[in-house]
Amino acid sequence: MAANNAPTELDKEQIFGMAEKEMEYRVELFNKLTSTCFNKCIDKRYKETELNMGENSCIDRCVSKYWQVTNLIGQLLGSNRPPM
Amino acid sequence: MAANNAPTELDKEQIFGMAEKEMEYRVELFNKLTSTCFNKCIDKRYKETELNMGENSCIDRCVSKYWQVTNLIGQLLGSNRPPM
Amino acid sequence: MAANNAPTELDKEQIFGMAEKEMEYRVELFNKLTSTCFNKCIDKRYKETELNMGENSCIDRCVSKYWQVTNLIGQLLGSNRPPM
Amino acid sequence: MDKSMLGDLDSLPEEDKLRMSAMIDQLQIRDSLRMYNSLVERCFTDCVENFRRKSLDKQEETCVRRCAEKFLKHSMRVGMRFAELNQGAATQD
Amino acid sequence: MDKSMLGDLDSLPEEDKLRMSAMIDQLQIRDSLRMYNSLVERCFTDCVENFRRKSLDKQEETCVRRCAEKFLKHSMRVGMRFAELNQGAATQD
Amino acid sequence: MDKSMLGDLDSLPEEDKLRMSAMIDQLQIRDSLRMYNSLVERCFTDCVENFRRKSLDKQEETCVRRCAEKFLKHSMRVGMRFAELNQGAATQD
Repeated sequence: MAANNAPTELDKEQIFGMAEKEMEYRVELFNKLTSTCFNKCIDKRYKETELNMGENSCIDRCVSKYWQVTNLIGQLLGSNRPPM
Repeated sequence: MAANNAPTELDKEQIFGMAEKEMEYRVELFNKLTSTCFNKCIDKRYKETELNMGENSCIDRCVSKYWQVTNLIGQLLGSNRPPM
Repeated sequence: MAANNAPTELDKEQIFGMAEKEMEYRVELFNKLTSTCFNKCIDKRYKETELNMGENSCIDRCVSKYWQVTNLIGQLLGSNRPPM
Repeated sequence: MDKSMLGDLDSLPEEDKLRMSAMIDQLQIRDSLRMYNSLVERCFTDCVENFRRKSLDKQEETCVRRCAEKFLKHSMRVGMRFAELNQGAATQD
Repeated sequence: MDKSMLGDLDSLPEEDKLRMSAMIDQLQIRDSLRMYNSLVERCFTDCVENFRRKSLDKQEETCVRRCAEKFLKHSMRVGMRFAELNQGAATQD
Repeated sequence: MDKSMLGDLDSLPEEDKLRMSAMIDQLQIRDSLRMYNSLVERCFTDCVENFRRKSLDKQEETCVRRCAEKFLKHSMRVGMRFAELNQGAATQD
């Protein structure tokens, strides 16, 4: 039997499916990050419309730490690729 | 080149995909509304099986207010269509 | 008109779609069970890496009770098949 | 969730109507299974507090039954109110 | 969510590029609708506490507006920081 | 999640078996990615409380490690118990 290196229909579906799951993962990561840092940093009494200085710097640090936790747990799970 | 107004295969997929997302949105809206109003209105000690009068009127007002919040935020997001 | 018992393309899509939903349901059941029992049984101060004896027996009972609640509510919902 | 809330299919050609209707069926199946999972999670969380035994005691079982029935009644009432608001919004157009 | 975060399509053949791009569009539509739903749930939960009337009072309405605007500004800032970190990770490769 | 929990494929024709198996693979990929996201969210929420610096301190890092390892051990134990109950339910049929 001759070797056939062209991807079959099913292979292609797999590749697209994989890409789709990867993108869903990124969207979900971003949404969880956004929601978690909102809970950690934002005053829920909503006394103003603008983010104040304390909130802004909290957000920056929160994103940075969340990113580190993502990498840390990624290492523990044995994945050696970056989270994105 | 002649104009071709018949939708292509990909266009059609887009239209069905769009309709599907819209329906998913409605289902999710209904589920979040139900769950949020349950949390706001229902006594969690579960002393009885029936909804009492206080719970019933709380539910009606909760649905009405949730609907208003949906519209209000819809306006802020710049969408000028109704939430459903 | 002759009866035609071969499944149509759409029927087949339905069957695969049904199987997919059923599997999604099982995955979600497992994930909710895991997360709920973690919240009920695990000490969030994370003083150690191992599960201690109290946590282990709590987990076993939690899974067992969760299973019973799944069956109980399945009966109430009028489904007479087991949850899996 | 009531099927009629998901939209009006009458304006579509026959073939698309079939496909759309199959899609709605799939969404409804997924939605009922998710609802089942959420209901179990909610009533378990609210009603089961002790893990000294591996079987539900009488009190927990009663609590779970009431929780589930109450949720279903609640859900039906929300559905009615929601449908009214939707209808109002539709006729305003 | 910014489309550029979802990956680089330049290396694909034309046909697959179209399909991938359609897929990204679909994901973005779903994501905006979900974001809309979550924002409503969050601001409703944080701002609406009393159910003595069926209409929002002035205070609740103000709270909802601020909540939504604050969330959007927050989300934009998170997006900027997140993109920076992503870029850093990409150039490290 | 263990693949065997998702059903028995032996009774299907070859072509459908392939397709079903591909579907299960896709569900498993999605499930592991979601699990990863949830684990990060959970351990971050439980372990990171202060935002006076932009890097994790030693204590936070230890907490995150323990949280993640504990969750994985917990998840494995739940999986074992769950499989036993499933098997019991299957043989009752």
